[in-house]
Amino acid sequence: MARLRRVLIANRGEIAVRVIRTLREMDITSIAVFSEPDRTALHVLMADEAYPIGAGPSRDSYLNLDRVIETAKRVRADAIHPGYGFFAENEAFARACAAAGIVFIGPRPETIAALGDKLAARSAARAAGLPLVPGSEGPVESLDEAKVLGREIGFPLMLKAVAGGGGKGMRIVGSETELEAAWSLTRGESQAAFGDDRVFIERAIQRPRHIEAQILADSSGRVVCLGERECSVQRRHQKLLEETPSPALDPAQRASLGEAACRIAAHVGYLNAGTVEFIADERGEYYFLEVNTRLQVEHPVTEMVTGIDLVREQILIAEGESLLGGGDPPAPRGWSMEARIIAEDPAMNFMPSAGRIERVRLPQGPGVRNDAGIYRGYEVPVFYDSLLSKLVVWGADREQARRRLLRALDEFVLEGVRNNIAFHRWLAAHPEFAAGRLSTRFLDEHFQSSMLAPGAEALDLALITAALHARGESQRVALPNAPGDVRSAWRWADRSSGRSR
Amino acid sequence: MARLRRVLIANRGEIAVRVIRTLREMDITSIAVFSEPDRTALHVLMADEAYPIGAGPSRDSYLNLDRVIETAKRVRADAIHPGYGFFAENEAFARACAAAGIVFIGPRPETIAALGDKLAARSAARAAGLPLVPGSEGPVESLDEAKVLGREIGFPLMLKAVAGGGGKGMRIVGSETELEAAWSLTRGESQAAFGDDRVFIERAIQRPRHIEAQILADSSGRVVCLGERECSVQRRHQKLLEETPSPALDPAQRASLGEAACRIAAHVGYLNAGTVEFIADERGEYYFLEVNTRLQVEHPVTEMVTGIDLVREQILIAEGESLLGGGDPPAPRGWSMEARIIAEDPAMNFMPSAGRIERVRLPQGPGVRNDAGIYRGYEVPVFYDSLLSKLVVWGADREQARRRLLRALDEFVLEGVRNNIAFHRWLAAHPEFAAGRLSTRFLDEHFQSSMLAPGAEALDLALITAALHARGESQRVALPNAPGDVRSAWRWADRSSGRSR
Amino acid sequence: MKFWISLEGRDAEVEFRSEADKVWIEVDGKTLEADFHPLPDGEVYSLLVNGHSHEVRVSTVRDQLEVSLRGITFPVEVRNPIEKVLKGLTRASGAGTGETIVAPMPGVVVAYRVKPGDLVVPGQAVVVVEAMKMQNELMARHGGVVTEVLAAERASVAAGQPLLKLKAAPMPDAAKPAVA
Amino acid sequence: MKFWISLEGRDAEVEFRSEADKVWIEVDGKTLEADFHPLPDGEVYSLLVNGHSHEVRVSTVRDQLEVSLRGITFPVEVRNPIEKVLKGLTRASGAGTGETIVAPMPGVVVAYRVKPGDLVVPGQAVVVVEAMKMQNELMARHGGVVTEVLAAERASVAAGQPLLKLKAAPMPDAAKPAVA
Repeated sequence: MARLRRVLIANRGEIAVRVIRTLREMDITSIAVFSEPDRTALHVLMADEAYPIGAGPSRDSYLNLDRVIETAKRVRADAIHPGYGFFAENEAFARACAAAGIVFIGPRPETIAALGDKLAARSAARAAGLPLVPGSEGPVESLDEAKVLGREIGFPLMLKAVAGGGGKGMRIVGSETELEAAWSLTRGESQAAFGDDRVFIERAIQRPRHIEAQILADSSGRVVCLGERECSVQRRHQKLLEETPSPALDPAQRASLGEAACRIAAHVGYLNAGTVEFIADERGEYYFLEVNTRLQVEHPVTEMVTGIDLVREQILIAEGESLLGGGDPPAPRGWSMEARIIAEDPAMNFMPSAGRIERVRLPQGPGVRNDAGIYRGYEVPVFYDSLLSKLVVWGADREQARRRLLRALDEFVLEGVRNNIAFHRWLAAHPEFAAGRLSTRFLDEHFQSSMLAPGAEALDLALITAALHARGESQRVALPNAPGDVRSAWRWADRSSGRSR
Repeated sequence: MARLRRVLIANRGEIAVRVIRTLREMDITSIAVFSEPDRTALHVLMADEAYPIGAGPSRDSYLNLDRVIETAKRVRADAIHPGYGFFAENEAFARACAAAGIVFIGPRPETIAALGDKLAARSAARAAGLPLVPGSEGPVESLDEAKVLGREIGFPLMLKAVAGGGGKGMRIVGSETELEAAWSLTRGESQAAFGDDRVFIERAIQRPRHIEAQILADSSGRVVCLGERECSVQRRHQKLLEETPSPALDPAQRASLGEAACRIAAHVGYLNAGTVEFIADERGEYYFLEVNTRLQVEHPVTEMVTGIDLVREQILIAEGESLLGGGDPPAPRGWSMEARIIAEDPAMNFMPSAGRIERVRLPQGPGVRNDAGIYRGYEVPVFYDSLLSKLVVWGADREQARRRLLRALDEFVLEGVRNNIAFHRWLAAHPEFAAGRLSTRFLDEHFQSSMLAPGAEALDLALITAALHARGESQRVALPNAPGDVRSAWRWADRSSGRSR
Repeated sequence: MKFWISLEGRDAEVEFRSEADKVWIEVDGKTLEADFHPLPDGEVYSLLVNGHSHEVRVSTVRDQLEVSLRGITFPVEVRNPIEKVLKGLTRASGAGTGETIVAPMPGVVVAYRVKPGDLVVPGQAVVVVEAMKMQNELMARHGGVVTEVLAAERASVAAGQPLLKLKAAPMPDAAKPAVA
Repeated sequence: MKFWISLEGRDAEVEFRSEADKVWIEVDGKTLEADFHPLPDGEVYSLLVNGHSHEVRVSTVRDQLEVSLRGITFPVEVRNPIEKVLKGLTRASGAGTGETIVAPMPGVVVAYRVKPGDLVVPGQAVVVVEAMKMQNELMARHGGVVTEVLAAERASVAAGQPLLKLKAAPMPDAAKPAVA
C-alpha cells in the first residue's frame, strides 16, 4: 500500500492533538475537523489544516457520518484516524471509509462488528482458549434458565445486556430472590437503551481488578503484545488512573495474559492496534472481558515504558508495513502511571464542569508527559466529554513513578474549571494505592469527598486571600442575600449534595 | 551520613526549578532564595520555602557568599545545591559550606580548585594517561619559547590564558609572524580580565567537535560514566543544542572516551557528578579539554536515554550512598536532543532580549520534556543569563528525535520576548545537521540571519494580520514619524546591523 | 480594617492590616503575617507565610466569592460587621421563605423527581440535569413544597437558570443546615 | 477600507473587507481570504486560510507595530493613503535631519566608540551596551556628526533611552538606506 500523505482526524480534544503530533513527526499533513464551538479548540490551532463539520452536538458534527466522509473526500484525505470514541468502533464508518476509497486507520469492519457483539466476542475468546468468567454460553432465554444457571454458577452473579458496555446495562444479583426483579428490570433497560433485550449471566467477582493487554497486529498476520495496563481505579465505570505494568501480575501471569491476548487477536485475524480487556480476581486468576478495537485513552503509559509510538505503529500498519519494523517488542523499562485530569467538581459529587480555563501551568520536568486538549483562555464546551488532559509520568520503579505523579500534581495549576487534581493527589498518596492493592471498588472502599476538604493551613491562607480581596474592593463587597436568593440556594444545595456522599 | 531533610538551592531559573522537582520527589524540603526582581520567579513559586537574599545584580544576591551562607544557616538547611553557574565551581563557597556545617552537594573543595586551574587539570589528565591536544607542558615563559613550540606543534595554534575559560582569553594564531602581536595582546587581555598573564599553547584543531562525558563518583571511590553528549553547535562559545549519543563516535571510541573520563576522575578522587570535556578532530581522535565540576545545563539528555535522575544521584551521593544503588549503569536507550530556548533577537545579531512573557504554550506530548524557568506574565529580568527554557526530546533513533524536535518547535508558542525558536527550527531542519556533520564552526559555515527572514506565506499572513489590526483601530493609526524620530532610527539601525552579519 | 469572613462553615471576625507587600491579619486571637505579590491571569497572589510559598486565587462565580489553592476551590463570604447583622436576619428568614433550584451548569433537563404540590425534605433529589454526557441529580437544601416548575423536561438550560421553586414548609430543626 | 502596509521593505496598498469571521484583502492584484477568530493573551488571531491553520499576533513595542508568527517577529507599518504621502516627505528629509541612537533594552553603557564632533558613517558602531551578561554594539543607520552624548559610561539605561545624538552630514547616495 502507498505511503499516506494526508490524514484526517475524525475526533477532537487531547486525542486529536495526540494524533496530530505523530503525523507531523512523520511528515504527513494533519487535517482536523471541528464543530462550531470547537473553532478555537487546540486541535484546530495545531493541525496543518482544519475544516468545519457542523454544530456543537456530536450528532451534528463529530458523529455526522456523511459530513465527515464528505469532508474527507473534499479535502483529499487519503486516510482517517478515528481516535477513540465517536466513530472509533463503528463498523458502518469503517465501511463508509472503504467505500470512499479512504484508508480507515484501525481494524477491518468485520472485526469491529464481530468484537462489538459481546457474545460473539465471548465465543471467539472461548474458541481461542481464553479463560472466561463462568457464565451462560449465550443469551439466557428465560427466568427459569437464569435460576438454573444461578445455582450452577453461584451468587452473587452479573446480569449483563448483550448490547451493553462501558458499565451500562449490567446489574449485580445477590440471591435467587433478587433475580426475579433484576431479570425484568435489566431486560427492560437493555431494550430501552440498546433496542435489544437479550441478557446473559456471569459470576460476579468480588473485588475485581481491571487489567488489559495492548496488542498490535499487521497485515502479514503477525501479532505482538506490548504488555498490560492496570485500570482498576474507576468511578462510575470511568477509568481515573492507569498504570503499567500491573502490580497484580507475576512474570508467569504476565506472560500468560499476553499470550492469551495474542491468541484471540490471531483467532479473529485482527489488524492494527487493539486492547484485550480482562478482569482478575484476588487470586490473580484472569478472565476475558472484551476487546476494544481502537487506541485506548490510556495508551501513553505503554509508550512510556516501551518507547514505542503507538499512533506511528497504527499508521505504518495501515500503510501495510510490518509492525515494529519487523523487530521484536523491546523489553519494557520502568513504570508509568496516567492520571486523567477531568473537568468535574469534587464538591458536587464529581459532577462534570465546564467553563473557561482562566489559568493553567502544566507540570513539566523529568519523567512527565502531558497530553492536553486545553490552553489558557480556552472555553471547555458542554457538548463533549470532560477529559481536559492526561498527566503521564515515568519512573524507574513504581514508587518513583508514584512520587513523581504526586510531585507533578503538586505543581499542576489549573483554574477556572473545577477539576479532580486534588482527588488524584489524595489517590496517589493513599497507602493502599502505594501498596498496589487495587480493585474497581477502590473508591467505594476508601474514598469520601470530605477527604478533599481543605485543611487548617488552607483555611488560614483562604482567610488571608479573602482579606486581600476585600481590601482591594472593600467598596464592592456584595450586599446581603435577598430572601430565597437564587445563587446561594443552589450553592448550598450543591455543597450539601456533595458533602452528603 | 544522615539523610538530608532540608536543601537550599543557591540558584535561580530553570535549574533551581529542576532541582526543586527532584527534592519534592524525594520528600526533601526545597528552599529557594531570591533576589528582589525574582520575587515572583518560578523557582520561588514552586519551592516549599523561599527567602530573599538581596538586590537584582548577582553580586548583591546570588553571588553574595555571606548572605547565602547566613540564610542557609538561619533557615536550618542541612545542604546546599549550587546548580550551575554562580557558586557551582567556587572553592571558597564549598569551604564556607563545610565551615558552616552544611553539606555542599558537589565535589570536594580541593577537587574544585585543582580542576579549576587549567594547567593543573592538564597535568592531572596527562598523569591519568588522557590524550591532550599537543601543546606546551605549562605556561610559556617567553615569545622565543612560543616560537620554538610553534615550529614543533605547527600552525595554526591556540594561545590560551591559563586563567581563561568559556571561550574567553584564547586566540588562534595562523603563522609565526602573527605570533608576535598575538603574544602580547593575549597576555595583556588575560592580565586585564583575570589578573593573571600566564598563557599556554595548544595546536588549533580545524573543525573541532565538542564531546563530553557524564560521570558519577561516590564516597566509596567508585566512578561510572553515563555516556557522552555532543555539544558542538555553539555561538560565541555558548552551547545551543546538545545531544546524546554523539553521532561522531563508533562504539570503540565511545568506550575509550568513557574509560578516559573515569580515569581522570579516579585520579583526582572525584566526588559527585561531573563532566569531562573533550574536543574531537575530524578523524574522531579526541583530546582532553577540561573538567566541569558541576551539573551541566545539558544533563537532561543523559537522563532521557538512561532513565537516571542525575540530581537524585547527586543528593544520594552527598548522603554517602553508593551511586546507582550500587548497580551498573543501564544501557542507554534511543537518542535525545536538547534545544536551549534563549531570550535573544535573531534580527539583532542574537542580542539578548528581556521583557514580559505575553503568551506561552510549551510543546507537549510523546517524548517531549520541558525544563522551563518561565510562565505567562513573567518578566524576564535583565540581570541574569537569557536561558528561558530547555526543550528536550527523546526518540528511538536520531532521526525520530530530530523530527520530534522539529515538531515540538513547531508547536512552541512563546511571545513577548524575542527568542531563538525559529533559529532552532532552521538548525534542526538543516541537512548537514540531519546528517550529524557537526563542528563548533557549524554556524560560521552554514548560518546567516537572513535565513530566518519570513517567507512569502508569512508575509501574506502578516498583511492579513496588520489589516485586521488596522480595522480594529483605524482611528488609532500612528501619525507619520517626526523628522529624526527616535524609535525608527534605532529600529533601522538594529535591523541593518542584524542583516549585515 | 475589619471584616467578617465565613468559609467552610467557619465564621470569623478578621482584623486586617497591610503595608507595602506585607499583610497582617488577626483572627481567633492569632496573628497571620504574609508577604504577598500579585500574579497574572486573574486575582492571583503569591504568598510567603513564614517563608512558606503558596499560590492562591480569588474569583467570583455568579456573585459567589471563591478561593482556590492547591487544586481545591471553596466558597468564601466577606462582609463588614453591619452586613453581618443584616445577613443574620435574612438568613434566619431565608429558610422560611423557600428556595429556588437552579442549573449549576449548562445542560439538558432530563427529568423532575417531583411535581408541584410535592413535599420535599432537605437533601432530597428534585431534578436530573444531563451535562457533558453525564446525568446529575440536583438536591434541595431546605426543602419545602414545590410551587413551580420553571423549565420543561428535555429543555436546554443555561448555567444559573432557575428550574424549580419551593415554598417553605415547617421542618424539624435537625434538618436545618449546620453551616451558616 | 484601504491601507498602506509596509513590511520587510515591501510597501503595499491593501484593499480590505470583512464580514462576521471572514476577511478578504486585495494586494498586488491577488485576493487573500481568511477565517479569523481572536485568541486570548493579547491581540492574537487564529487564521484559517484555505483551510490552513495559523496563529498570528500583533503587538506594539515602543510605538512600533510588530507581527509574530511561527516564532518570527517583524515590524509592520500601517498607514492610510494620505499619511503615506506625508510619510514619504518626512522620510526624504529624515536622513537629512539626523538621528538619535537609543538603548534597545535595559542595560549598562560600557563604552562609546565615538565622541562629540566625530563623523559617523552609516552602519558604524557608536556605542557598546551590556545587557544580560553580553556586550552589544549599537550602530548608526544614517550616520552624521556626533552632537551630544546623552548617557554616561557605566550608567544604567532604560529601554528606549537616548544615548547619542547625530547631526546629519552630507552622504554619498550609496549610503542611503535601500529600505523604505
